[in-house]
Amino acid sequence: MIYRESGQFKTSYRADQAIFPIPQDRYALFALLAFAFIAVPLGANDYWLGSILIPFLILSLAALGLNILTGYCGQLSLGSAAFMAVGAYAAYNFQLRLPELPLLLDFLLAGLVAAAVGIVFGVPSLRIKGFYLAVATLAAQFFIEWALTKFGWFSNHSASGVISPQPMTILGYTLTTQADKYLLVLGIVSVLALLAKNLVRSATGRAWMAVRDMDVAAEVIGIRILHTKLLAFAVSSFYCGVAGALWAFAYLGTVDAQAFDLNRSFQILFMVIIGGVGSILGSFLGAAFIVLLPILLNLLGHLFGGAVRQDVLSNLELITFGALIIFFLIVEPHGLARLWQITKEKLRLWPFPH
Amino acid sequence: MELIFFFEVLVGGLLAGIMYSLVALGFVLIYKASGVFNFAQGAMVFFAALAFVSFQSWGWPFPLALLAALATMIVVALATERVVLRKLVNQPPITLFMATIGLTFVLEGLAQLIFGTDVHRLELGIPDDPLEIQGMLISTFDLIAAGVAALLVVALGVFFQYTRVGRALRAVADDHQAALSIGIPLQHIWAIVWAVAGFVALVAGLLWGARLGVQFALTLVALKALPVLILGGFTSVPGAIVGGLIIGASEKLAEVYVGPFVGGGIENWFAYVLALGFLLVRPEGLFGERHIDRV
Amino acid sequence: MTMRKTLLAIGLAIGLSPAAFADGEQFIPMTSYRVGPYAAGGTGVFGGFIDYINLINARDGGVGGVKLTYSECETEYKTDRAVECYERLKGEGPSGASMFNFVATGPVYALLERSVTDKIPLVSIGYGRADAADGRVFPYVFPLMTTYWSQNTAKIRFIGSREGGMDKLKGKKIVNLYHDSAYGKETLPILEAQAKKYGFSLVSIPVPAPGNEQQAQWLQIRRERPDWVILRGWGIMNPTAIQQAARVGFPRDHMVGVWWAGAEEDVIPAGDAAKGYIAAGLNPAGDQFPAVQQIKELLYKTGKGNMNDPARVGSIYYNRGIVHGVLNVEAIKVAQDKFGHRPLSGEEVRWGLEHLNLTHERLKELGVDGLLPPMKTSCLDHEGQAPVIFSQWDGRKWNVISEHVDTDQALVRPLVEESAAKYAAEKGIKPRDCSQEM
Amino acid sequence: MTATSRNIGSTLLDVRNITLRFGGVKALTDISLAVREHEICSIIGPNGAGKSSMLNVINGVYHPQEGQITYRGVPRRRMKAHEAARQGIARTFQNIALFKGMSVLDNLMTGRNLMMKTSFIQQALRWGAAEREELEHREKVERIIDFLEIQSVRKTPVGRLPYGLQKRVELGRALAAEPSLLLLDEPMAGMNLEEKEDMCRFVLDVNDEFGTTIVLIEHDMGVVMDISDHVVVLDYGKKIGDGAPGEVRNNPEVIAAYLGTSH
Repeated sequence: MIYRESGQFKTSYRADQAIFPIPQDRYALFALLAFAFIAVPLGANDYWLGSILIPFLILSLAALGLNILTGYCGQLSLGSAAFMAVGAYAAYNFQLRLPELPLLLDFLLAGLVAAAVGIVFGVPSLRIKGFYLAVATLAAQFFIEWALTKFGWFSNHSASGVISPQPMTILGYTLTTQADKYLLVLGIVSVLALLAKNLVRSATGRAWMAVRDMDVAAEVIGIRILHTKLLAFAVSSFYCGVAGALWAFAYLGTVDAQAFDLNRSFQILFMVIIGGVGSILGSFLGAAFIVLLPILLNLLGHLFGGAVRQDVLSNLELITFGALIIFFLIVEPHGLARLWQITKEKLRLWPFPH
Repeated sequence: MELIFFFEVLVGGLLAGIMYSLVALGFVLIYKASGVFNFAQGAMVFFAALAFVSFQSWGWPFPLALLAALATMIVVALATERVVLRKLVNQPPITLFMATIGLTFVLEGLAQLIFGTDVHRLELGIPDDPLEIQGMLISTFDLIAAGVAALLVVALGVFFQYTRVGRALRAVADDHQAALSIGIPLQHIWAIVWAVAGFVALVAGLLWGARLGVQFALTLVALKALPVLILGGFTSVPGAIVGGLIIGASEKLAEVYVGPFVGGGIENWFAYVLALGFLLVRPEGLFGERHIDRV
Repeated sequence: MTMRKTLLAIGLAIGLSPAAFADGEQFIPMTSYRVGPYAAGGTGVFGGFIDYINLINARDGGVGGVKLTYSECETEYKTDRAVECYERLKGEGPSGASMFNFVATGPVYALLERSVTDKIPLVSIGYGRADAADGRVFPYVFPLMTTYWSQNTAKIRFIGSREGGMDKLKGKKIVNLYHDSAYGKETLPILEAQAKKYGFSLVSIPVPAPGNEQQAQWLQIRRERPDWVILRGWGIMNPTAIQQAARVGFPRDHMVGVWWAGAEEDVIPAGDAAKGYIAAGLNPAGDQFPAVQQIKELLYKTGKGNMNDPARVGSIYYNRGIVHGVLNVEAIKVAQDKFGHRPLSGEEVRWGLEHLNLTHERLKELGVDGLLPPMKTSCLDHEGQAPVIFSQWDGRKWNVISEHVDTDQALVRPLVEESAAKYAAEKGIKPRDCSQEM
Repeated sequence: MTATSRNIGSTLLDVRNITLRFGGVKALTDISLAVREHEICSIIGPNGAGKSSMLNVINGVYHPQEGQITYRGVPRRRMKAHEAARQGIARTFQNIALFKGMSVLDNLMTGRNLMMKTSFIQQALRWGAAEREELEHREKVERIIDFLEIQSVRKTPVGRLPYGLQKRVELGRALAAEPSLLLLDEPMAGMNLEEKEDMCRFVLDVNDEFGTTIVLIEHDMGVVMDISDHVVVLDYGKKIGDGAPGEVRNNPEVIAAYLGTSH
């Protein structure tokens, strides 16, 4: 089918405001969802599900969270991993101390706890901007990491500081296989992505972008800056918190505070920048890029196995990873999502570009 | 006795703070001239120190190794300007920031690829015997390091104040447009300032390397410099120094006097929280200029 | 199922398919880390490990006629990368992965449950979960030789012997300077129990990660005037601690480090300040052991050695790699004796790990007597109760300064069992009955 | 055109003895002025006279050290800009302050944000009320789009529009808020004659059709004299003239101020 919107006229604002106004996009999304929900769990092996797709989806969710804060609301943060940690430990403690709560409610509450912590660390954003704010969010990163390690209560006094949640049970059904866990993660991520998409194209999202683009003008047309920024911190931290809970429950099964260190925060920020600042799709593209690239490089490296020393290979992988990031920033500073958009625009005109 | 202990901690903290300032200086230089928050500064410190000790381990005499390390850092600076920065002119600051994180990976990988993963001892010939003054133990090494840092600041001051290039740099820092209009090629300026930052990284690398040994963890000293930066302001050389002193002294005092009540190990985040609290009162930092939104 | 084919095709396209292994080979995955902050340790341990595997192939033609193969996967010391490597490598080789050696604690925790499902043992020599020594609850985890808990008791015994007897510890003061992380805090309960038992006073002082600033901590130590300092350090924290000790004039020969603080890499950066510093270890340094000599002869002379820097052969980390090699290979051999000389599954190798019996005679045969101490594992005990040795740095090399010091299992074992039982209860695991096992 | 056709009412905004300082610099000194409902009031004066500062004081961006502002008969103390917006004061800026990353439509929709009542949770779910509200406001915004004749660029990111159109969109954003007092900071600056005529027409239509009170800053004397009911002249932060266009034109102090500058 040719990707074309000519001949499609929208007769109502409702149709024009639909989430994907172009039918082809809609069909493509349905097809993708059908593929992801039905074909993948049937066809993919544990390796793909358990060590590629699940972490990819969870990190997409975290990137989505950071994208709300940084991409839509313009507040640079280097503390996303800390909010993931809050979510992971909160979910663990809800499950441990209130076992009667259903699992999904644990996740929801974990997200809310992360959101509350996010609001606290978001307060300085009213006065502090740009890189000053970015460095200030490191306070959250280091403080939360410290507190979770320091106070044994958070990890139920485990000697090693590692928390390991109970198996996940939903309505009496225990999720054991990788496919089960994948479906849970995919379900949660799909719903939250849809909500995020709705949010950013509503009044809330417009307020965030207004604050990002020109905060003085935003205030002059009646937007309360602090309220708007704090809401962005809260929603962003909620997403990161749920992602952290999934990381502990659905991906690794155990986790300690060091799993959410500064490097994780940087990793998530990379996803946002490489994927596309201010783009829901970009969060997923960026996560795919950052999760898959090192593995791909490692596999490519194996083609040279034997010919080149392993430590040389490992270092070359790291260098290539860094160089590719720079390369993409130079080629398309607006990220993979913009590349995708440009491709689509070209496709619309194809095969008659003029 | 208690008072002496207090002063011991205080002086130790001040001297440690100077070491933070040394790393912060590299950030300030680059930020001032090009508006880039160069996260790769830590990797540059590591790279410079590793290059130096590796040259030494190849049997090169001290001055030659030093010059070669400096030359290496200048090559790194020029290559960065040519391959990365020039291609990213006029991009938003966050893009440049991310590019410098990419650069961090490249530098870390290159360093271990070229010079290997071994850890090294770096001997500068500075004595490390404790000095006892009025019952206080003070590290000779830290005193000398502080002296070197002071010299470096003076040298940079002279460079900025009295050389043609230095004046050009200051012009760029004040106003890119204006600097361009009086005919200073921005690319040269960037290359020079990155080279100067490379030099500062080398000095920091040597002193920190002598303190900790030359190993990968040297890249982490950058994290100690960040709270100094927000406290002192990203664009102020004196801010970096005074910020370093304040952060160094207060984090050590906090660790000793507040730490025991909350289980200790608070140094890391305390510096950030302190800087954050300070910013809430004075968002432009210690020496930054107050910014008035014009609409 | 076309889907499966598609994925397989994608897998093939990016080189994911299992490499072609001839039948009759035993596959050992190498989840190494050769970049980043821990690269110095990673290159050493995995270098020694791989050299030993290659030695077995070159000298003996493999184990029982079965050639050993391996494949490396870079983990960067990150848990998620390690999990990916695990999933990628677990099915390789004609009989799957024999066992995993991550040389990192995070992956051991993360893969506890998967390894049971997949029936692949996790070997953690000197790191990982201490309570996994209870093989009834953790059938697939092997914290061989000494766990952190066991090693810590040997440290106190060593200090006691230096003081002239355990009764002399009464009234002494010991500072535990620890890395402020889960790893660092792990031995606190054990130390407190011993402080009570022997009557010494214990002051625990945390160092925030990464540990490159310790002025405040050492000024506190100077004020405390302890008799001994235990350094539970990690990475850059170790040389920094040793140098700071020198600055405040604390005698280095009264500092005892954990084995993560007892390699050349931990003392060289500190220079002369490290002279006299003592560290616990699983193995001594040195290349005088016959197996290491053979590696030099058979591998390095022909350019097949794995170490980039041959001078590091015989270093602490390198020899730890040999220890990994010896225990892995020996487990395969023991299992072959039971199941036959063919490539074995992880489940079969697990039996071998549970029936290790390394006596002095056996170690001599292997050419590694003295490189690792005698030890014996069982269904109940997955640790093997190896004693600990203590080495002192003389400014150029590590010298062994103690006999083998036994660990205090009377103290540790009940704690292990208590913790394991708690885990079993949490996870609903029914512990095996070891009397039913053979 | 004269003001007689319109129904000029009582005082809407009363500014009394305002003084504004930045550090030691006085931007405004003891200024008083009154704006009546439905009128078009122009503030003129040389560069740096304090005109923009005056607007910033009126809508709460700057807080004067002295003086009193009464709006709709209610005296106000220190007020935030978003509170001013809530009371029906909207404005445009001298240097266009549009949200550059957003489309024209979204910019205008943002102008209506403060009238949107659904919570962010409803918006995330986009159920019932939230969607209805979005559609209602969309219709209102479309009317403004029609009014300003910018239908063709509806979905274009504003950053890509030419200058003149951007000014128009900014007016649209202010109108979207359905203000009772509209502050325009040099709406015609930098425009060619044709664009100026269009903009004049829009300003007069707004005043006429919606009855919006307008305070504007403008340099073009022709335009000012043509459309204003009332002109205030500032110089060096002081008021030097106030009255109907004809009076002001003949005020000797005003003439001196204007001749004394390079204008």
